[in-house]
Amino acid sequence: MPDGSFAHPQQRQFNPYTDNGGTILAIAGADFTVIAGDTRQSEGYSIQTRYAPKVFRLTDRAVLAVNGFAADGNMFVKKVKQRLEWYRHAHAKDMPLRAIARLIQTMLYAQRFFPYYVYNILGGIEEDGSGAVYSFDPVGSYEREACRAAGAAQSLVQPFLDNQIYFKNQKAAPGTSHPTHLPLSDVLSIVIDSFTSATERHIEVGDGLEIYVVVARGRSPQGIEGIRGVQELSAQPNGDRTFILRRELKKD
Amino acid sequence: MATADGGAYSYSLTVFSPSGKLVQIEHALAAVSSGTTSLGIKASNGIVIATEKKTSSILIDDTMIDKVSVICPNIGIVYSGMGPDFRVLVAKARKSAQAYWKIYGEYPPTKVLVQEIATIMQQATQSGGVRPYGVSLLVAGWDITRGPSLYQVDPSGSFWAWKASAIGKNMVNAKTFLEKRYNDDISLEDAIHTALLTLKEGFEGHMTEKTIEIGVITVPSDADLAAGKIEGTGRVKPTFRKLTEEEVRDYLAM
Amino acid sequence: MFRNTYDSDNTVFSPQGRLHQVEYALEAVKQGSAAVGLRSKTHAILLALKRSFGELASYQQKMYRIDDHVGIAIAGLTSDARVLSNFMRQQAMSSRMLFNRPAPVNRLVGAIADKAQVNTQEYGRRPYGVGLLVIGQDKQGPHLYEFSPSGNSYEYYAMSIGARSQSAKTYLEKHYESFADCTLEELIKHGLHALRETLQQDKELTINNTSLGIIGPGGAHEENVTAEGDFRILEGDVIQVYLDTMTPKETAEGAQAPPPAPAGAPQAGTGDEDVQMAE
Amino acid sequence: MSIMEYNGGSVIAMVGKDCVAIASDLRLGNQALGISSNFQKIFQMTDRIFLGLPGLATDVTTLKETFRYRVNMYTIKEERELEPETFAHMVSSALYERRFGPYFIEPVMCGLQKTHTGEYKPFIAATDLIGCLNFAKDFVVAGTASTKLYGVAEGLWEPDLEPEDLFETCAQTLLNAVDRDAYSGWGAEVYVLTKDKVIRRTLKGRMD
Amino acid sequence: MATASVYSGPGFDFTNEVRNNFLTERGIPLPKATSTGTTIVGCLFKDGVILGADTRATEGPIVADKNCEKIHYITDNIRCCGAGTAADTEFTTALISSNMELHSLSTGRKPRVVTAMTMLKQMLFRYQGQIGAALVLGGVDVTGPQLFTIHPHGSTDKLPYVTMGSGSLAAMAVFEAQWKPNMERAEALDLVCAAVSAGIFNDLGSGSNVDACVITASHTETLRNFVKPNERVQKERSYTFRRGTTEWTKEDVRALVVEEDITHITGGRGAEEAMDTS
Amino acid sequence: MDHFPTNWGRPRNDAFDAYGTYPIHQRAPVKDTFAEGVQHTQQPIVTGTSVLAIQYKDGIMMAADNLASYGSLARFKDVRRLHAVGTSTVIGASGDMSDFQAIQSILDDLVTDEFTHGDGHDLGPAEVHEYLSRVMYARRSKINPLWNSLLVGGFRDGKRFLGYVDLLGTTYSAPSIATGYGAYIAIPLLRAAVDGKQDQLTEENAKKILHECMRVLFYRDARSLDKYQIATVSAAGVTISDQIQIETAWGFAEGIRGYGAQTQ
Repeated sequence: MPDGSFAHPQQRQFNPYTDNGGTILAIAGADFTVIAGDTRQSEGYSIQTRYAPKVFRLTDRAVLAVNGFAADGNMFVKKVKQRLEWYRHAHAKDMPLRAIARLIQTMLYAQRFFPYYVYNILGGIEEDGSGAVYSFDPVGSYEREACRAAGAAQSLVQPFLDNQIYFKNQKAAPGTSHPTHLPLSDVLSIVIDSFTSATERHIEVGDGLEIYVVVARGRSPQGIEGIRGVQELSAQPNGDRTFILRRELKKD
Repeated sequence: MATADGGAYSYSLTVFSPSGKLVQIEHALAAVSSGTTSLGIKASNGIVIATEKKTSSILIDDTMIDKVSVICPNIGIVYSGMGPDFRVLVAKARKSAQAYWKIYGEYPPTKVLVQEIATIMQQATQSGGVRPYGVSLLVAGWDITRGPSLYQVDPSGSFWAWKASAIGKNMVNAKTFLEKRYNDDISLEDAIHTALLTLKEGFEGHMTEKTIEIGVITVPSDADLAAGKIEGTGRVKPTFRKLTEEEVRDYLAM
Repeated sequence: MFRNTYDSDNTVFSPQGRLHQVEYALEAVKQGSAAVGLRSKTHAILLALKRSFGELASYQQKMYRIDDHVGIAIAGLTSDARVLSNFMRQQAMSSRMLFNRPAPVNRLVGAIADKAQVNTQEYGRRPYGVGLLVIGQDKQGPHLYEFSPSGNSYEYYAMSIGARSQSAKTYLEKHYESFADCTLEELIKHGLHALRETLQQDKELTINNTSLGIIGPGGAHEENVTAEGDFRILEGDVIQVYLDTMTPKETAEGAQAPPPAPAGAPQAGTGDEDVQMAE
Repeated sequence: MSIMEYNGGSVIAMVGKDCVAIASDLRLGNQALGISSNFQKIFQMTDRIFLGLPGLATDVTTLKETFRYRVNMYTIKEERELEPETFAHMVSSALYERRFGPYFIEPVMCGLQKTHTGEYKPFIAATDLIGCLNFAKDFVVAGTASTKLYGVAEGLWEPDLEPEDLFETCAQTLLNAVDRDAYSGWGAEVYVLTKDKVIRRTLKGRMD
Repeated sequence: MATASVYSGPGFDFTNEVRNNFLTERGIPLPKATSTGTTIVGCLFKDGVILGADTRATEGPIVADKNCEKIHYITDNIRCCGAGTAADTEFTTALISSNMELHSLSTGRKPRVVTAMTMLKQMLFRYQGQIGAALVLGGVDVTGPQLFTIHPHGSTDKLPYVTMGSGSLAAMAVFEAQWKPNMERAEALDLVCAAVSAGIFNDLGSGSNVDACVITASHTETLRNFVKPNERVQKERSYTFRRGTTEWTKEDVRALVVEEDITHITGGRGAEEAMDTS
Repeated sequence: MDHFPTNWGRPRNDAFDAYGTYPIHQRAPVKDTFAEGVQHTQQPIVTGTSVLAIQYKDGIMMAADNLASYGSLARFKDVRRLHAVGTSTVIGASGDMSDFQAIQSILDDLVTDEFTHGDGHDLGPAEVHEYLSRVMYARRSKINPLWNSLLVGGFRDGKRFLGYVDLLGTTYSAPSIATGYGAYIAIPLLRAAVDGKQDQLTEENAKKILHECMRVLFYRDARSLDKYQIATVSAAGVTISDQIQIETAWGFAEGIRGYGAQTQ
């Protein structure tokens, strides 16, 4: 190698990774998707900052949550955004959600032997107007799901979601059946309670909560505008609408 | 403390006499009987144990002498007989109480502690190379299961629960006196007075706060019980305490 | 076509001190349909005339988005334009990647101008056959630049390139002093008037042959414009409202005869006619 | 691999209104391989004390026997019923005695504690494998699914649940937690202890 | 041993050592015990000493106990805060508390802080740091207020303000910035709270509430959950299930002995006692 | 707790021997496939300790002491760890000082380049921070890190900026940031004094807060010095102060005898 990188084997003990804690989750509704993450960034036992967003808006109908090693996460989001920009240059439209999902897989797997130490959850609205969640492992394996938690408190939150979103282990009342999709207000309650619960029991979760809600074009935002602290991000009220809802979490 | 291992020079001092008696134990009881009188009375709301504290010389600093001893916050003990043997037993009893506390997070009930002491005393009647303890004990304690209870433990290792009992030199008279005076509804205050009166019978010399020791068990009130452990200590309020010299003096004056 | 000894390679000056290859490249620009750019204190706009090669063909693309804050209109070889616009996009994204800042517009133009200059000097290359009008905004406000294959780039209050651009330029030169304080709508109206100058006598501006590129805050007829006033291209129905504001041709300045070649400019090309191979 | 994952298993105990519940899965595994779907981890120590022993199966058996013996000895010697809190201390000190060679068990206890007025007060406790007691007011968990149990229980538990409601909450917490744990599952059982009865139910859950 | 049937011998039992060492050699690490990341502090003031602690116990990154007690009772006039392996702090302080009680019963004197300190350091030194207890020991005795830290290896420190645990640096910063000699009680208590709070909010290993304990020559005041800055907010909704949600296959109901039977046993107790004593 | 730059970037020692079954010297060394063949570890040589920075009403303020240590040796006592980049940005570095000098040189070149454009576009603090993040992340991705934790602060166009970047490329922003030991010792004080009040804090207050923290750090950080500098960036530009001397008091130690039972 001309740069001599093999000539000077070096710094084997340098670990290029760290874990910055935090937790993310996403839940798909019939015509909306909720993507949320806490805002604490920590290393070891220290809180680096109480506000470092982990959830990013990619397009009008796609939101990406990243969790794990923050530097990789930020870099990854930046690169995804640039790939989406090129797509926009080439096609004069935003990349559809399932294409973004495949793009993310490709980008992650490209780094198979020096992976981005990042757990991704992509949420948004599909071309058919349905809510969708895609979850990824650090090297790109992915699947579409109705809900997913990832990050430090994944093991705390995921079984709770199984129970409350998928109605796992619950027998429906006689003569009824469980709904396949929950209304937005229920989903938001479950998301908030998931995070307050995770904050109680996981030391790396806390400080703040950012919840993105993407509502499909032409569908009712189900009263989310009325919720305290909601802010609309979308510029086009007649297109897909994105809202952000912020909440405080415990800071200990 | 191991039993005889069959070695040629290892044998028990406490051996059966041809008539089936363990003479050493009887001798030990004799030693108790020559000791100063101690007594205990169980009242409706507590227990009193008391003893006379006699010194052989006025030159002795009597503040050093403790005949009524705290074993743990809910148990106190008094003896008649040999002081040094008592000290050894107190140390062992205290250790036993602490060992119990370390396992169960609470102090032993009176009966359990009495059993422990009795076991120790019994072992001295059956082990090689030791003599029996030359003391009888009156153990007063309170626990949630049985409430206040008063036990007597003898050198043989046998023990009984009493409503009132006396041991030591003046034991027979004192017991007779107590039998006359005792009734089931006696209050702790009355029991203390009765105890002092009993001791007065056959007391040699003057009864003062220097020559009397008194310990009392006070049955905790419902409020105390409801309060449970004292905040931050992990411990309940003590139920046994020794009366101070001032308190003894006040009782004597009454 | 006229040829001489000094025109086969751009590394050779002609005895008159001219680079014929470069001059030919400038001619290529003139074969493209016209594009007009104008700038006010708040906005920079581009207008371009789209050609169609027949009933069945679609209209060509005349404008490209480079970044949120930069857009271009082209005249000349579309393929060359694509190379340059991709290069500008790369530069713009590299600036965002490295500094998280929008690339300064002048530097983007400077970068392609430098690329173009290389092609006027090095052996084995040919100059780009396309001219660009670049609009953009940064913290200093809106900008309008012209890029030409010669490697020149200048900032303008208003400018036009492409076929018959001289007519538009004449219009612009006449009115440019008023542009600074124009509203977006007024600016567009001037732009449309200027662009109309480049049309052949029998043609009119329609929603099909006109492209409009805007940078700056949303105007009265616009919806869904970002707060930053990002670059957007308007085509089709949405520009009807602007076309409607135009003063009908008869009452306007009146069609001008093709103006004489301005001093210092390369010799006017031969082609009023569109040269199809160019696009 | 942690030795706790060798045989797998999880236990949770919850407080309700004048009642307590304790639940466990029924799996015995050899690492990823399931061996038995009827391996009890909850044992009744007295009428009003239940002990859950998630951890290494050999130690489950050993400790079950040890504590049965010690509870019996206590009852005989002290001639009184062992109270849950006292039992918790007994477990704690027994484990700490092996501080430098621990049993691989994280016990979970629940019971009804007799108050001085003769009423019964719900009691739960858990220790780590060297006997550090944790007296919680809401719920305690242990075993390979402990993090999952913490998460679900923290979400589902509410104060003052009636016995039947406590059964539902406790069962749901356990089932959903062990479904996300490779080393726990294969059936589950729940005990609900009230002042006059013990209800034991075997749950219908996933068997994979 | 007199108590062989119920008690076991004093000290630790190493009988599982061989088995566990075998497992360790096979690459199976020992599981983690509950530890207290912890912020514990102590400081002297005009009339005595104040100890403070947070109330979070952790198992790795999981909060095992949200409101545990880290200020341990040694004697009425001595308390000890513990950080490190939770079981070790719990049992070490209990052992020393027990020994202190024996000691004061046999000496008949009020216990001294240095006695507890010496017992603790000797014990920890004996175990060469393997008992993972980091302690802050404070109290008031005849020699006045005393404050020590004891490290897991048995070394001790004597300072007017001390901190221990993962939040010790955060807490110490507060002390270094604000402590001054001869503070009034209220001022000192505020400072201790601020120090512990610095740990609670800046160190992930510490959290929940502030416990404090004010010890003066005449009185010891325990201020359990003195400040509760981290109470959980109301949940967004209720999660009770419809009865019958969980499917089950088998049910056994065992009625417990009715009250009369229990009183029968207690009733019989007197008779038994009589038998014992007769 | 990683108080020492040497430990930065190494894994958090999660698998600590909870039971302390073995004394440290008997514990098995970490098994690393490459451990035998490659013994060379990059590590910082001459290091600087904490850098502190806070936002205040008119901009940002940053402080760092003047010490560069060689292991435990206080080697250089007049080293400047705050460096102005352009006219509206200042960076402060802890960690390896030679790496920091390399970074200074990179940034100075960058500023020169910007300046020579002469088009009125220059780099503000946010841009410098982003650029540094790219540099640091790129170097970590080559497993050849620049062994520093850097703070970037500045004031431009009416906006404050304060950011952090380290040898892993990890970045974040906050109203108060500290590197090294300061992250443990100074941050609790800074957060209490600054966070949420950054819009009210005057320059004088900000200076006082930093001074107090530098004193506490000098008390508690064994690799620190009682001489430091403060950089202030506001609308007025970048000012880096002269050396400031910290006054200390050790009077409390007078009454202490020994470390245990000693009384005399």
